[in-house]
Amino acid sequence: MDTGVFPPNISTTGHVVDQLFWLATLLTGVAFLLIVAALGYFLLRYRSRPGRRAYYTHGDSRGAICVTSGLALLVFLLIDVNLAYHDHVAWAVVWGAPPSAREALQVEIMPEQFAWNIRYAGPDGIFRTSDDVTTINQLHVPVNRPVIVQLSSKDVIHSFFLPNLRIKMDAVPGMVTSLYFQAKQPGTYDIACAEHCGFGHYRMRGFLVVEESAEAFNAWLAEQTNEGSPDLSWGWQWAVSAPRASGTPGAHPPSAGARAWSGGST
Amino acid sequence: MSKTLSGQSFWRRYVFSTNHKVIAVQYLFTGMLFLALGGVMALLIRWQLAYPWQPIPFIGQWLFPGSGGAMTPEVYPMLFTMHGGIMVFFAITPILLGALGNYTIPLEVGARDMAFPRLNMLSYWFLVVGSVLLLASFLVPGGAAGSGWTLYAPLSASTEVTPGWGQDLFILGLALDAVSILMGGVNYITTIMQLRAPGLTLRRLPLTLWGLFYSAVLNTLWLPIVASALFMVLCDRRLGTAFFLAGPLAPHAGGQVLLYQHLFWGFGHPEVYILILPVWGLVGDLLSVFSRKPAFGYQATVCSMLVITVLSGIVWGHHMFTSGMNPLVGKAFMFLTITVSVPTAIFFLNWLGTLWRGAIRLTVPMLFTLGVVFVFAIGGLTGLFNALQTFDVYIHDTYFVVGHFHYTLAASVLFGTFAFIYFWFPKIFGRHMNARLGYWHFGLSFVFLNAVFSVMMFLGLHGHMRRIADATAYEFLKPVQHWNVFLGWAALGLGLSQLLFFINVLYSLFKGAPAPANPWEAGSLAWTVSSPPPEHNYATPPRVFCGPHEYGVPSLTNGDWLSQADPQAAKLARS
Amino acid sequence: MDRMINAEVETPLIDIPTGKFGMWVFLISEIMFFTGLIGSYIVLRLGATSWPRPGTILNTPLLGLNTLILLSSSLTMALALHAIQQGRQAALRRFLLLTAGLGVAFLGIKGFDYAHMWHRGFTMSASLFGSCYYLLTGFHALHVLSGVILLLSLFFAASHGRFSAAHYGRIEYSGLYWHFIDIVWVILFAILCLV
Amino acid sequence: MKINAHPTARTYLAIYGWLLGLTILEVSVVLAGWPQGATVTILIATALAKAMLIALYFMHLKFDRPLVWLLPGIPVVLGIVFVLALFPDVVFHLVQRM
Repeated sequence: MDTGVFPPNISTTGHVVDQLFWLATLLTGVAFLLIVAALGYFLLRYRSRPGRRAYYTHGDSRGAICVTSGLALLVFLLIDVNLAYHDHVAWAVVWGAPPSAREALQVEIMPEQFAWNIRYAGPDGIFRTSDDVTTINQLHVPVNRPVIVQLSSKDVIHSFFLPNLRIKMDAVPGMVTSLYFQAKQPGTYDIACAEHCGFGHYRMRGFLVVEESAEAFNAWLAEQTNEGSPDLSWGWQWAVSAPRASGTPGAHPPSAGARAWSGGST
Repeated sequence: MSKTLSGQSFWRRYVFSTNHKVIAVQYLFTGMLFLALGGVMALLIRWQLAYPWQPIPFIGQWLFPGSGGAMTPEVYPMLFTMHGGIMVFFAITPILLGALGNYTIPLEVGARDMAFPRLNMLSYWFLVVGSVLLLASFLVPGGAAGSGWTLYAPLSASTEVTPGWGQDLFILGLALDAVSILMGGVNYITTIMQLRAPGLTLRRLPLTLWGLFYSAVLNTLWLPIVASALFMVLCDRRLGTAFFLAGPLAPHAGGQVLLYQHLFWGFGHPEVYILILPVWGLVGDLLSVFSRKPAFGYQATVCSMLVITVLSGIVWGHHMFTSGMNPLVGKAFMFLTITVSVPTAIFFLNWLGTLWRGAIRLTVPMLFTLGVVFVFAIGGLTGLFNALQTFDVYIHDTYFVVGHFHYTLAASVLFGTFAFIYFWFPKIFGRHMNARLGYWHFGLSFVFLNAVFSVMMFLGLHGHMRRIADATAYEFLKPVQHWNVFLGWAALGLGLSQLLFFINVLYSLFKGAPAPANPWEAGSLAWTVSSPPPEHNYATPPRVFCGPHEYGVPSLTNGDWLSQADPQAAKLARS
Repeated sequence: MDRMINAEVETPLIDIPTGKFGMWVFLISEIMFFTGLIGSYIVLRLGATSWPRPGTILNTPLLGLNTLILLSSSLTMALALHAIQQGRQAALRRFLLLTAGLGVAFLGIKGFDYAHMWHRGFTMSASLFGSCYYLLTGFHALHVLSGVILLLSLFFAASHGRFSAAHYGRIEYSGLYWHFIDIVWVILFAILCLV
Repeated sequence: MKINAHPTARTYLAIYGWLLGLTILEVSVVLAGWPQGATVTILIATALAKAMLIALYFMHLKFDRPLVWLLPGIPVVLGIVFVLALFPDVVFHLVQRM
């Protein structure tokens, strides 16, 4: 249901995040209303009137302790364990089932101060070959096809944020992080930088264009001239191996501690 | 001011004084000055977000002559960095830890002064030097620090991306402030643990002092961790090292960017509990005083504070769910963070228990205390949203997080600060604050505050990123830009309503009605001496016979409360 | 000195003099400060792919000698306290001066070691090992310097007869600080300079 | 203030002797060039032993009330836990992977 609270969701797993929000709102909302109701009632009922004396209790009687710890346990079970379980389930849906390298579109994104350098493997499907396609701020993906994005950064920490897909991942220099998504609705959406990266942080806007079909995507890919410098070799091979059965992370760690930015344009 | 100080020179008595009461007042006024400064910065930030790049009325020409009175992209990051740094370290910490701690601890404990008076004086002057460095960073070429008050690593640690000396001065200012807080921490822990008056066992300690004690413990443990991180950032900037630099920016290999975030947030999360613990203690005490009823579940509250003090040190990972930290580690941090809601629930139950069947007096400090209970209910519960790993991936670094921590910091801690000032002002200055102004101040602040921060959370749900200077460039934010305008005016309302408070303080300093020794009929030791108290508080160390919250004692005929120093309390009181 | 502020107090949970309690709380923050530094060094080192063997760069025998000097200064500090507890003023002054002297010797050797290695190219910005080495030993040296100044102030106070067999609190608490610096060097020496 | 038992000068000298011995052992093990694994364990063991000796005897922890151990104990334990918590990210590079 689109309640206008969130931007329109075009991700196949985005609804899970929204539902988690509404569950949390329900649980914390009930707790909040109970607190406010008790607060309001006590303020009205027990106002200081002449001749009225408060009930003398230190709240450490056996009954008081039972009530307090009982309610606290209730809060723990009803809210904490409940939310933790549903978050665990939601995590497995959103992050736990990465697509296989064969069917997914692989994209490398290397943000630098105030622009997104985006790199496709090109028709041969292998990175750092002459047919790679690099664009700036233009991420085109075919609809209904999983996309794996690998992130690193040339200078400071940026954060690759796709609000309509309910997903975000920091691009950290010297480290390769990754995320994946699948768009289910064509259209043009925003890419934003969510981590403060300098005075131009507010204008690091990119465009996520979900093409109607694979052919439209391939057509767009073919006509792309290499806007970014093709020799912008980002010096790291595709680090994500085929997903493990259990989906636990732990692909082999990236190559040598510090990237050898062979040929990187610094 | 304390008229009874013995015949020392003006400088020894008011400026370089080792008397904890004078130091507390110095902290109070310094903190209030920076509170105002941080508030003005907040208004500038809101103006920029409401009307991007348009000239600022009134002070625009003076602030930004170069750009015709409008803000420039370079200045905006400086504003939110200084707003965060000033509010956390130079406004709230001096008032809550400096003024509340310095003034109440010796008085409530029954001591003549702090354990180490000279160290106490030194701690104030380290704060002043630190704040001078901080303000100097505005005047340095290249401007003030611009990497956020969290100073994330490559941006803050490399002079290629953050040139100029503003960043270094900001870090040095924070380091000096850290030394000042540590000196205060040593004093608070030693005074509370070692100098309690005879009879004042730990079970009879006022809750405010428990809050200050745990806050000082957390400060002593975790502040040095961020101090080491700050020094490493300084080395990265000026000595060519690369502890936190990686990728093309790094002069040599081996630096770890995530290490800085771990070190910072290892301190960062305990820091927010450092600020809220004194407020919890104060709320516990004031609810009891104004409900004329003993605090409900005193020991449960103290144990919950201990549990939270321990838990606060092992949950920092929830700040780093999207930072590339390992998701399995993230899950562990998520569950630890969620369990913090259990001791917090116990707090709320004990607060409500204190109000239950009490005889509630709605004085101004009581209103602010109830305000804390209300806004901390929202602040605390929205914390659960940020703890959920999957949902935090969406709302991390958006205005939802900003709304959450402003509800807990800029609302709960701010109302706690006002409750402290309205409650203790008669004791400190010997004059009452004007109640009418106080009621107006509470009413307006409460309305505007909830308007500002709840709308912030709504913006965050819509994906509005934090720390951006101009949101109109984004398509998905166009439908919510009008909320930014609303926020701007609500923030202006909040800012103007604080004028009532500053006027009230200045007016009451000189023209407030003279206050008796115990204006609120409170039970703790501090209220047994005159207001303002004599220079060395107690001629002979007082003896304590009962807990601080002996109100509504049934067997009493005249009056309904027993002071801690009242000998007959030994028989009548129960705690 | 300890309880002059309050003649009578409730017996504290940890019943030690106020000054000693205050010094221990200060040492807590120092322990956490060096945890931040040494912890970062450990984690950076184990996370790095290659790390030079310290033996090849550092002058191990010289550092060993420096460790002996600092250990000796701990002994003389303990003997200084022992002397004043028995009321021997002259012995106190002698041992305090000896401890301060050994501290200065330690700093002298450290300075010579720094200059020598800096000249040989092992600077703070050369490699991560260099950065960590100078950061950790540099902050430790600052603490030794502050300890020496503290000892000299004690020496002047002692020569003015401030201390006696019943009144030696500041000596004991300064001793705690000095021994703490020694422990930090013992740990640094093992995990930074040798392993 | 109860005057607690003080160690005699002879104990201090004995402890000093131990400290010297352990230091010489450390340096000789390193100079002799033993394998990395062995040297690391020996060095860490001797370093901890020396630290405990200094803390127990020179800092009077052995002669004070047991509760005083709480003061240095808390930060040491907390520090170890904090450093270990840094391992997954900074040492093992178990970084955010699908």
